[in-house]
Amino acid sequence: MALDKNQIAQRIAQELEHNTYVNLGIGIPTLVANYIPKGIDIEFQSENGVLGMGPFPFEGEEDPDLINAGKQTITTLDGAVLFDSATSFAMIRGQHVQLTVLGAMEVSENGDIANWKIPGKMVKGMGGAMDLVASADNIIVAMMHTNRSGASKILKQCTLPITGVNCVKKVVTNLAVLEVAENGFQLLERAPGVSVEEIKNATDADLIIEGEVPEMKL
Amino acid sequence: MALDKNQIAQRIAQELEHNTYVNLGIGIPTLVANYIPKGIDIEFQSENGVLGMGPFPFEGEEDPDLINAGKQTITTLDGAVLFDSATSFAMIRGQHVQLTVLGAMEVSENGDIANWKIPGKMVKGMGGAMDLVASADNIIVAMMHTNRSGASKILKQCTLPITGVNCVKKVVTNLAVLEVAENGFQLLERAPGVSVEEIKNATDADLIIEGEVPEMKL
Amino acid sequence: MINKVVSNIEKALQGVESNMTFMVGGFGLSGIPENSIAALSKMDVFGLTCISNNAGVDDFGLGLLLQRKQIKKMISSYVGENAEFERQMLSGELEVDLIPQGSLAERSRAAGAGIPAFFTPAGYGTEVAEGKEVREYNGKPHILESALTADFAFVKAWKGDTAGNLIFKGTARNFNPLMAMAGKITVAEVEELVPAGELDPNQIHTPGIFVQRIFQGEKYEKRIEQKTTRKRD
Amino acid sequence: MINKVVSNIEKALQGVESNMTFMVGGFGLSGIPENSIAALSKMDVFGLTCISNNAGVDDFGLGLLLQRKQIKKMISSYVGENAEFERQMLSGELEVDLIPQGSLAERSRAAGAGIPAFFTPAGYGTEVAEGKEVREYNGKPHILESALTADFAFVKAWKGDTAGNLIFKGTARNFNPLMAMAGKITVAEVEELVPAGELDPNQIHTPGIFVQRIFQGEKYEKRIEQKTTRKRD
Repeated sequence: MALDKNQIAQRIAQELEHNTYVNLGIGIPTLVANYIPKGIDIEFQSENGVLGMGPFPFEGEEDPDLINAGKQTITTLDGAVLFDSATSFAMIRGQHVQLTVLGAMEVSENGDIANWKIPGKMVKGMGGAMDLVASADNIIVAMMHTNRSGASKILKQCTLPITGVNCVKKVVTNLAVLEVAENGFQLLERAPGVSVEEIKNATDADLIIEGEVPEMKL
Repeated sequence: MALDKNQIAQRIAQELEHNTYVNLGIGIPTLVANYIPKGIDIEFQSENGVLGMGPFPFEGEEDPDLINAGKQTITTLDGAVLFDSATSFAMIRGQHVQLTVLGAMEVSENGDIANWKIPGKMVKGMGGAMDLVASADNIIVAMMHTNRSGASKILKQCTLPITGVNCVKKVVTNLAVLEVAENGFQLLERAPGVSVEEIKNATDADLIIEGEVPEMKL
Repeated sequence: MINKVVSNIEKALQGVESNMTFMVGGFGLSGIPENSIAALSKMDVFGLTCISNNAGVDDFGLGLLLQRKQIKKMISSYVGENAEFERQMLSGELEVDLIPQGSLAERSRAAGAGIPAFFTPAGYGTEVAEGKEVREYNGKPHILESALTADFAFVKAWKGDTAGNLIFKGTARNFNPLMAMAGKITVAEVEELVPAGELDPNQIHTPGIFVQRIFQGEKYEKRIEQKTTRKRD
Repeated sequence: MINKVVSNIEKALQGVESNMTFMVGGFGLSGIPENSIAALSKMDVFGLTCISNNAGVDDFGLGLLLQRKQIKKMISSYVGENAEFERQMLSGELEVDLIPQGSLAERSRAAGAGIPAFFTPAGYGTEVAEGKEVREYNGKPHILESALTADFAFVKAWKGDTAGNLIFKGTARNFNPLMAMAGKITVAEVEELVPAGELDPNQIHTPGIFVQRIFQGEKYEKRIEQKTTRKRD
C-alpha cells in the first residue's frame, strides 16, 4: 500500500545521520522531526534564524517572537541559538547544514527540482529553497509520486521553472525511494505491497532497476 | 613656530563634525581625542572591534580583553558596542564611519598615501589602513611635514608603495594645513609664525596659494 | 554619545516621499516594524518599492500598504500569504521581483558593508540567474549578485538605547539587523527604549552606528500567522 | 543536541599535520587561543601556513611557532611586533602575504558563508591589487577578493557550552567568530565551559554549528602589549 505523509517522513528519518544539522522544509519534511531514530543526535535549523528547534509549544505558551520558516510557533531545546538571516544562510550556503529535506512539484532525472512557481497561476516565491538546494551536500525530496491530477512528478525533465539544477540526491514518495544516479533515477525501494510495475506506471522518467527491489522497512 | 604633535592633533580636532563617527589611527591621530570641541558629539571607532571608546583606564584597571587597534588598553563610554572584525570593517567599508585620521610617510598631490611599507627595510603591514583609506568620505592625514632626514613628505608623487589612491582630503602637519584640491595641494593655513616661504621650502610638491594664507588658530 | 532618539513617529518618518525605496524588516509577521508600517499606510506616499522578505497579510504588515496601492514594486523571497498581493501581481498592477531568501539577506548586508557584489551558488540555472554573470568556483557554478540599498530601512527591535544600539528577541531578529545596515536612513522602533549604558556592550546585535533614528513603539500586536501547539501529556 | 566537547587538548588537535593551513584568532595578543598555540608549539608539525591578523610577539602567541620555525608562510595584516618574524621574513626563510585587515576578516567570513568571492574597494591601486580583477561600482574601483579557508581554525572565547556555542568578551572577539566559520575543523577553547542550555540563545556570538571541537582552556596569561593608563585626578 502506498505510504501516507507520516510514513514518507518516517522513511526519510532513516536517512538521518548522527551528529548532523538538518533543515526541514514546509509540509511532509516538517514531520520528519517526529521520527528521529534512537541514538541519533540531530539539530534542526530553520532558515528564519534558529538552530536547535524543539517541538511545538503547549497551548497558551506560543511566543510570536519564536517561529519557524513555515511561520509556525515553535520551542527551542537546550543548546539552541538564534541569529539573523545572513548568519542563517551562511550556515546553509557554507554547507554547515548537511542535509536539506524539502517538498517539490517536480524532480528530473538529472536532479533538477521545481517547487516555487507555476507560471500564470501560482507565484509564492522560492523563499530559502534556492539557497538550500544550491548548497547542502545532501538534498532529499519528500513528496507524493504524482500530482492531484495523477501526473508523475518524477520526470525526465522539469516542465516548471526550476529551483535548482543537479542537486537532488534522493526522492522519497508514497510509492518509492529513488536515487538520482548518474544515468537517471535508480529505484532503491518499493512502498510495502507496491509492485515495481505500479511504480513504473506512475513514473514519467525511466527507472534504473537492478535485481530485486526490496520493500521499505518502516 | 612649528606645531608639536599635540598641536597638530588640536588643529585636526577643529575638523570634527557634530554627531559623527571617527576612526583615529596610531600616533598623532590618537591624540585628537583629547581636543574634542565643546558641543560636538563624536564616537570613536577602533577597527579591532569597539565603538564608543573612552579614555585610557586608571592604573590597575586595565583589561587585557579591552584594547584599541594600537593594542593599548582602553575603556568604553556609555552607549559603547563591541563587535567582530567583519562587522567593524562593514562600518568602515560601508562608510558609516565618516572620518578617518591617520599618519603617513608620504602624501602626493592627487591624494595618494603611503604608510605601510619601506621595501627591504620595514614591513609592518597595512593593518586596517587600506580599508580605511579606500572607504571613508573624509580622510585627514596627521604627520610631520618632513621626515627625520629633513625630506618633504608632501610630494608630487609617492615614492613608497602606496596604501590608497586619490583618498586624502586634507593634511595637517607641524607647518601647515593643506587641502588636496583638484590641481594639487592648496595651502590653507600656516602654523603660527611660520612663513609661506618656509612651507614652500619644506615642500616637494607645488603649492596652490590664493591670496593671504592665514595662521592657524589653536 | 550620539543621540538617535526622535520624539515621535512623525519625526521618525521625516523625509519619506513617494517613489522611494524602503526596506522593511521581519519574517512573515514576526519582527515587523508595526508602528512605522501603520504610519506609512496613513501617509500619502505612493509608487514605493518595498524590499521585504514577505508582503504581510491582507490586513496587517505590508498588506496595509498594498490595500492602498502605495506599493509599485515588491522585492521579496516569499509572498504566499496575501490574496490582495496575488490579485495585484497577476493583474500586472504590482511589479514583483522574487529573489532567494539567502541572497536577499546577503545583498542587504553587502550594501551595509560596502561590498557592491559577490558570488553565490543560489539561483544558478534558474530564472533568478538570467542576465547575471556566472563563474565557477570549487567546481560549482556561482552567480554574481549585487548589493541592495534603500532610501529608508524600517526595523523593529526588542530593546534599544538612546545611542541607537539594538537587541532583538527570538526569531524576530531575522532581516532586521541586515536591513538596518543597508538603509541610507534607518529608522528603528523598539519595544523598550533605555538610556545608553544600560545595555551590555558585548550583547548588542545592531551597533547604533547603523541606526539614524530610534523611538519606542506602542501597542504591539505581534500577530501569529500559524499558531501550532501540542497537547500536554 | 550535538556534543562538541573533547576531553583534552590532544583530542582537540587530533589530525593536525605538517604543511596544513591554520587560522588563528586574536588581535595582537588579545583573544588568542593560548592553549592551542602552546600545544602546537610542542608538536612536530612544520611547514605550516598560518592565517592570523598578527604574528604574536617573540615569546608569546604565534611567536612560539616562529621560534621553532614551524611556520612556512604567514598571511596577516600587521606583523610589526616581532623581531624574529622580521628576521625570518627579510632573510627569506618566511613567506609573508600581507593583506588588508578588513579583507582578511571578510574573506574569512566569506569562506564560512559559502561566498567564494566578492568585490571590495580596499587595496585598489596598491600592491595588494596586483593580478586581481578590477571593476567599478558607484564610480569607484573595486577589486575581487576570494574566500580564505583553512584545515583548522583555532579560536578562543570567553564562555562556551557543550553544543559548541560561543560568547566572546570585549575586543577579544575580533577575528575569532569569522575564523570559526571558515575552518574545516574549528577548535574552540574557552575560559568557562557550561552545559548546553545555560547560555541565553539570544546572546550567542558564534553558533555551535561552526565549531567542531570545544574544550576548557587553562592558565590564561592574557598578556597586555601596550599597557596605557591615565592618572587619577
